[in-house]
Amino acid sequence: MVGPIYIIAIALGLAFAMGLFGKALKGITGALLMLGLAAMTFISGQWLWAFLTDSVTTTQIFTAGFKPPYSINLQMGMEEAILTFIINVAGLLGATYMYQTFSKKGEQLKMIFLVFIMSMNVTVMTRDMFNLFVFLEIESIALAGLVLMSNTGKAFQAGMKYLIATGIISGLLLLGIIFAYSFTGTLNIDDMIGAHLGTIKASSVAVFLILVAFILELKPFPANGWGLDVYTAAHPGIGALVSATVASAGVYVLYKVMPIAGQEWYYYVSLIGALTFVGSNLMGTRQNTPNRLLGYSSIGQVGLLMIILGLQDYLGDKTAFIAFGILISHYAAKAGLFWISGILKANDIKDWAALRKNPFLLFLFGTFLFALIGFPPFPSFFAKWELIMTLSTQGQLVWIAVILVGSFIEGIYLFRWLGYALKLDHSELPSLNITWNKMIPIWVMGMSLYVLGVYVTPMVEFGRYINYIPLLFILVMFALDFLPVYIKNTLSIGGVVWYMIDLWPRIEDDLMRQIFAVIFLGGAVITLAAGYSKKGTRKGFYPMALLMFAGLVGIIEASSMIDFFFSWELMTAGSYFLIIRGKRSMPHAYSYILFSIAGAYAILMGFGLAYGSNLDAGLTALGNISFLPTLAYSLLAVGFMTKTASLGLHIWLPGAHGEAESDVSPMVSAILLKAGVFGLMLLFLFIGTDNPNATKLLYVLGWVGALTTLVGNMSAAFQEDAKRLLAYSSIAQLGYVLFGLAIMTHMGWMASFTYTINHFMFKSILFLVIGGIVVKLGTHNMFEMGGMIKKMPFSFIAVLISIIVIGGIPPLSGFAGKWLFYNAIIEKGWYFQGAIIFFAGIIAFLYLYKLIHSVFLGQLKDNHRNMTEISWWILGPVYVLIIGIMIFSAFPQYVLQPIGEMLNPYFNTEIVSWEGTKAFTKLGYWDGTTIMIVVGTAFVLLLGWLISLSRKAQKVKQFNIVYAAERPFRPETTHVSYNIYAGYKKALGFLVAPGITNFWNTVSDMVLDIAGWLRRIYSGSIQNYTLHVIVFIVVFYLITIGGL
Amino acid sequence: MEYIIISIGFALVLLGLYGIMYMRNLMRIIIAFTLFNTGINIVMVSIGYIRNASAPILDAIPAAGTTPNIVDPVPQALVLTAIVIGLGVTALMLTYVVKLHQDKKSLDINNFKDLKW
Amino acid sequence: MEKDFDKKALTDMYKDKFLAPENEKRQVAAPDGSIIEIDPLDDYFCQERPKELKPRKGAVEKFLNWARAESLWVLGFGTGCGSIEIPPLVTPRFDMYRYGVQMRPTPRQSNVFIISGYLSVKTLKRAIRSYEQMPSPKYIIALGSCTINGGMYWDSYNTINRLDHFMPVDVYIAGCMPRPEALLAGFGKLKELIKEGKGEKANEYARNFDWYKANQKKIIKDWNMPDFNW
Amino acid sequence: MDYSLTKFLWTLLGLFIVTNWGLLMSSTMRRIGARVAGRYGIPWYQPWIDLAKLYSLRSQITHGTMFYIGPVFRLMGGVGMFLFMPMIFGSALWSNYSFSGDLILILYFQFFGMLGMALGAGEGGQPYSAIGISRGLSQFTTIEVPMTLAVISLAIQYQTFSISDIVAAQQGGFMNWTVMTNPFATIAAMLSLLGAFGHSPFNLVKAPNEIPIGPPTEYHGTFLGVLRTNGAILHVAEAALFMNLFFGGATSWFELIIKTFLIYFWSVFVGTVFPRFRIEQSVVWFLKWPTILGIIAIIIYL
Amino acid sequence: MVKKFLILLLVAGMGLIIFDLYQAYDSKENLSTLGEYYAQNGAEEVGAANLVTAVVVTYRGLDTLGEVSILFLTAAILSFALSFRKEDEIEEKELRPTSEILSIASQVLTPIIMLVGIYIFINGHLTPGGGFQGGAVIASAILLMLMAKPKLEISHKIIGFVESISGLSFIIIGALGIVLAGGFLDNRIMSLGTFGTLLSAGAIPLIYIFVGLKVGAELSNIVGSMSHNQNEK
Repeated sequence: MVGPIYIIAIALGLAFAMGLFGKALKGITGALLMLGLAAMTFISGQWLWAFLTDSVTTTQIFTAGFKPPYSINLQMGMEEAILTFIINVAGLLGATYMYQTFSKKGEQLKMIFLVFIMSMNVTVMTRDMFNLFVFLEIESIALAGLVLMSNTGKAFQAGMKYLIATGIISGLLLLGIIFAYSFTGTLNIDDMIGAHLGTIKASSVAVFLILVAFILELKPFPANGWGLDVYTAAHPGIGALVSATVASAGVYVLYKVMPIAGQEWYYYVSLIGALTFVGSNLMGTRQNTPNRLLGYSSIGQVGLLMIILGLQDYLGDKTAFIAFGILISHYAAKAGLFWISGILKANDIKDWAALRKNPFLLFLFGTFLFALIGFPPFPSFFAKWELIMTLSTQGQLVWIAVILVGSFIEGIYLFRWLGYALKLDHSELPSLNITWNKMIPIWVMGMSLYVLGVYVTPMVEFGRYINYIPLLFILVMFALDFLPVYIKNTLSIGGVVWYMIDLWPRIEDDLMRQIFAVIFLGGAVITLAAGYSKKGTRKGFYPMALLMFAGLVGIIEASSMIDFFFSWELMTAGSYFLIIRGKRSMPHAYSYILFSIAGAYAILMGFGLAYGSNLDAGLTALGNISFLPTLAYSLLAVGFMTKTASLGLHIWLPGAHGEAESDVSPMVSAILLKAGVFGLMLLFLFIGTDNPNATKLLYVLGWVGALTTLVGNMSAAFQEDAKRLLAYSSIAQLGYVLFGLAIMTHMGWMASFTYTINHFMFKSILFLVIGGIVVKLGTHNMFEMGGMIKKMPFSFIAVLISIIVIGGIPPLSGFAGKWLFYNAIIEKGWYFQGAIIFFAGIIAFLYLYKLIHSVFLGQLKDNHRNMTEISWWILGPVYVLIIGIMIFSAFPQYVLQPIGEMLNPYFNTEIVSWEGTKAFTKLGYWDGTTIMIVVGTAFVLLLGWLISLSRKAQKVKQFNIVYAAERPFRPETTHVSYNIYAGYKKALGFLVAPGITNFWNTVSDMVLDIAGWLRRIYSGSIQNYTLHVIVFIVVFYLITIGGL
Repeated sequence: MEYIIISIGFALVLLGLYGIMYMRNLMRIIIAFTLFNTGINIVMVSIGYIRNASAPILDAIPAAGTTPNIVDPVPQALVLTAIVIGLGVTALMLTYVVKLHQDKKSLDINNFKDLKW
Repeated sequence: MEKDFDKKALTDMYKDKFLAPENEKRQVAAPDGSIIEIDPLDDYFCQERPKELKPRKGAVEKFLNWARAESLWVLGFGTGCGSIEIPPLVTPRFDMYRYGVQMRPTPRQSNVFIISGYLSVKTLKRAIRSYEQMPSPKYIIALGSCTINGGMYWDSYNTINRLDHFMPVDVYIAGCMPRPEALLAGFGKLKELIKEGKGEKANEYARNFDWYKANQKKIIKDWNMPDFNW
Repeated sequence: MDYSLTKFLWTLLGLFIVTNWGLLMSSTMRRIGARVAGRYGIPWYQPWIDLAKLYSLRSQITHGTMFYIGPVFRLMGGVGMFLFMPMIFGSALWSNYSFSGDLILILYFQFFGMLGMALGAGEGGQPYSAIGISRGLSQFTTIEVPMTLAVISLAIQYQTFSISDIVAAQQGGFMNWTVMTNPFATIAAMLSLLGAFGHSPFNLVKAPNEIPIGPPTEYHGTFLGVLRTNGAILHVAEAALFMNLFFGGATSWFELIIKTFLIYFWSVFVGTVFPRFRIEQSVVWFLKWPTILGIIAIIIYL
Repeated sequence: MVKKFLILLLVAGMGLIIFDLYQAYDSKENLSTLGEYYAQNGAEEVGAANLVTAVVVTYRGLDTLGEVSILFLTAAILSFALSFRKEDEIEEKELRPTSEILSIASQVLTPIIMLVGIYIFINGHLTPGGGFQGGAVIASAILLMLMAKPKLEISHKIIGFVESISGLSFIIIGALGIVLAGGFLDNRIMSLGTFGTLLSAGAIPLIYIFVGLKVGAELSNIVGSMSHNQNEK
């Protein structure tokens, strides 16, 4: 094997040689550079491969033929191999990316670049303190030179700040090193570690100086203005390297020297890391310059890594996996993002909308962002998972909270950015001119994220159970994205059906999972079938829809927490992309994803507590949480409730569902929300009926459910937007479900199941039909519709049946839910919640009537005179569902009886007994079939009677109405719809004052204000940045050694 | 003696830091920076100092087991490197100052606040 | 009853001039971009002519006529000064409910239309519309001398002189103004007529529809409604 | 489950009785109201005449299918309520089809008719109808609050939702009636009843001259006849429901007639005395005193 | 004012840290472990009389390579940074002619200074001094020339050539250490010779020659770039 020392020899030799070739052989230097970097990559890659195949062990490389500590030695171990490899790969790719720039600006740059990459290799490998210092200096001088590449005033300023700051830092480092030397008599890091400097009072200052210098090299908040400026002003190709490689090397160096200080100091490293992670991300929220934003994010990620390094005592042997998972995701994503930024040359993240002109770049951009946040299947996901799980086994809840809060704040700006890129107008932006050498590095980074993600999956406990087959199918769909809709639709439906057939035997014994499988996959088939009504290619829709469904199915299949969470995140990502497809969905998709992430983190923390209690990642661990069980259950419940959009966490839903595309709305409303329900059901089943830790939680959740229905329904009644009305209705319906589950009795659960099934069916129908109508009519506003019953009778019937179900009017199946609820609340004794629930149920009539009246009844508008029925591709699935409703209504026992039997083992409360078609409880009885027969017969008889009485009625037109002896002027002025419940609003409107929306708005404003206020410390002045560094040092000193 | 020297070194470090933080002219900041560096170098050298010992240049190979009475050569070697590094950094800073001056025709640091927040 | 001018020339003269703006044809754009031509009169209104509805035969019709007579629902529409005479009918002093006479707020549910006094041309249009919207069989009670010959407004520029040129009247109650007692007497007369099977003026209106319409259109210059208001 | 023809015929007979009693009751009430005003009022047989006239009108219009079916829904609501309610306690024949559902079914079956009316009136395209319906629905939401509380209180008290069982529990003297054993629930429910019957002060829904008669503005002839028929049935059925729940039910038709009359009279009595509420006032009113009483009715069982 | 106070406060804070350092400092009587090893075995192992040179070139040869790289980097950056600018900024500046004394003295002194520089780096393993010092002296000669003749254009070609060749040689000698001796930059690829003579200490004199040349060239390059840049103002 080629020794790592040749990395130095090759790099420096080539760099020196370049001057020799000089101008005579100008063309060759570019090739030399690439060759050299390739050789360096090869050397480190070779070592990495050897380590991965376990064919070598950690090797020491001695220089000058003497043993350390007398001479400098390098070390090549697994960790060094990985780091040098990624550094060199980044160097190679970066050089490829900047090939034109380099050849334009002369060979000096190439030399500098080679030395730059080499120096990082040495900082990683060296085991000598002073040598480390020297190569750090080389690194920072080379970097200062590379910053000059931009040749702008800003770059000069940034470089100057960087130089001064690093100058001070390295001066202090030097002081530290020399004093450490004076105490230990050695410069070798391993020997210094052995000397336990940190614990000795006298030498602790030296340790302090060394530590603080290496920490400062990582640009901790707030002493990092100089670093940010470099990110902002440097050429993006350089920015990529700074973020990807310098940070990686810096973190590793810190990792290397931390043992010198000893474990007493680790805590402070974590503290600074936390401050940096949260602070940097917080200020990123106010940032609009892409490179600077990336800078904030980079610093934040490094902060996270510092936390991890500081917590390595808790993390134990998992430290490496976690740190590398996060580091590599950060590395690939940041490099890719900076490179994309270089292609776009935009000064505002809003201009990143130009990415849509190149779908591949957009895809990669999304990949990088999701990798940064820690979505599956990227390595950062698994790393974060392990991090949280391990921390919770140690009871480090505060750290978990800090990490999750920081990650969430990072999501705030990353997703705002993604939203801009996906949705903002890009017609006026210049088109992209991309050369292959710029594209290849980005592709390599993007793809490596996926490959690494899959590669590390089995390293996590239970990770091997994660099912990648659906993801493969999605990848295929991505590849086939150019095909027309009908082919892709058929393929998708085929895929879903095939998976259903594949899945069924696995869940044969589990009715609950079967029900949800039918809802998720049956719903998928139905909503996808409606997609046949669309024309064109519908780029990007199918992979994302399938991603969501894959996530949903994954949730059902999951047997372990990681499997569950993996699928949960996939579903979130897929649904986010689906939601944001709507024309005006950007802000709503944004709030959706933020709530989802927050919820996911709550779930993660909950899982962490469960894992911590049992050291078992199986889902069954949820049943036995001994460590802070109430907190765990609350977190999990809140997490799931973000998906069910319960009161307080619901504000994302109306916009997200209301603005989504016509067939996406049912997917996200009728189907996606059930994921939350499924989660809650799982959770509550594990909690069990008599769990003393959850009594209060369940009680609160009951109230939340009840109030959710009330607020949801009342808000729906005051909506003018048809789809938002339905969205609020969803909130309310899910409130019923939550309430029923919180009751934790047999009957409450039966009711919840009934509601779940019903809501799936009728909300699919409503969103499909109303969505189709909205598209056809070209407006969301109900007051602009009207009279559609004559033009779309089949839609009308579908909606009519749906609203009868929602209203719970006998004989249709909605009544079953109401009846079960009455029984359940009397049995449970939650009378007032029950009263609110039923009050809300009656309010439902307000919006139901508003919906059906405003759209279908009333006055037909002029511009809708030529309307025809909505597409049969939509009505077909809708009528399938209507048949479903009818069957469920007429023969509820076939569905409810098995559910009851399934629930029996879980609850020892009063059950619903069946006698043929008749259901009995202790309190009452109900016979769906008989009611259906009686009502049907009576209805037919009465209708016959009326027809016999009035056969000759004259059909008249819309203005043939009595109008106080006048005639209507225009349909618009005659259609009563806008603010139809004005009186009601006057009386009870205060209940739906947008208090919760205002609350969240205030919260977000506050966060942004704090960020805006905080970031003023970065005043741009060189001296201020110096001050920050000194302040940081002094304060850190006062806290640690000064004992403040 | 060595205490005085190391104190001077430390004083220079502090003076340098003060200058870096206080001065508004870039050239002066660089001068302060060199002061800072020099101070550190002095400290480094004095760390290796041993009273009554000679320079680490030997006349003959010392006999096995005996230690010649010399000052510690390691800090001296290190300081050599440190000086060169300081030189490089200073040269680079000066280059930057040249570029900055070309850009804004000024050396006042308050004129270089284009990047902030 | 014939006025001394050429009625055709007059109607032609005003035909275009008084087509109300809202009745002009117009174009609107559908959501899909196509243009829709709107002809308000044809699109918004049913253009069917009224039909003559034959009564049933024999005892059934007799019973039904009795029922109709005993259940007279009056449209609450006061057209002239005589409308002040109607409210007293519901007071204890006159108490028309005793006779099965009730007030209804909407023409759809009314059978009896009391033209209570003079009809200005403007009100005539509304009266015609309301009358036509009432379900048949329906009856008109003309109250006061103005409805007979114009009364004190006989030479007014904008009141009509003879109501039965425009609407078929079942019962006239003369006087200026007749007292509520007279109105009650009028109801009594109407009941008699209905019971005798003579309350078929709605059919008469349908039969002579063209004649009535010609008369109405001659007077009403801004005719902005279909020929028959369903 | 008794689906026999006999049962069907008996039920039909019951329906006939109830209809006629409803008509008679309405004319009686109007006569009472007239007497309060110092008039004679309509003849007692006036409703029948009106119905005969309405069913025999010659011309008729329709605005569309839903306009046509709406009244059928409405009538179905009334008839259904009758069908699912045991009218006479202890009688298998007069218990109608109440074996297919309990109190909850009846409570929710009210909406069936309401929905039909709303839809039919909506298709008329008449703005007054829509306004009337919006008022009706608004008011109805809060009317149901004390009613729901009362029903819950009853369910706690009797531990059953079956109407027959509730009636059975009240047998043996008027001291066993709910009105004596659970007065708060009864009062709450009786206040809610005022709204359900839609007499003054809660009749803004049908404000005759502001929005000509509200929802049924466009209805006439046969349709109106159907609606009026339904009104008769519904009033009796609702009164019978209250009778069953709070006033010991009825063991004979006679008892039923007396009790339903008195219950209905209660609403007429209040209506004659009090002026009309605006809609936002009535909405709030139901959430005040009746609701508080309802809450008390539950609290005493906690 | 507040800022000034803050700065003083911070300097005081730093003073606290440094005071701590000062307190930790103790006058030494004995060599440190490392120093002791070098003092005892350095001469024998490396063969250099000047122990500092032994440490710099051999024991810590990698550092020296780094130093050379730093100078190399600095030179490259300077010539890179100072070479590009907008076209309109380039204008010849009228310079005052240098004084007679300076120009004549420089002609006399330059060769001598060069010679001294070469002496210093050739004898680096025996006497105080070495490659860096010698290189710096050589560069000072160039500086003197530049001061005497501001318009003087230094041939980048030659300097670059010298620089590259010496740098490459340094690397090659270092790499030879791996093949022929104990490791990278091992000086024992050549015989250690007689202690105290010019041709002793293995490859150290060779290395120092290259280092000296390289440093001289680099520093000259730096000085030249700066002067060139100044001329164009």
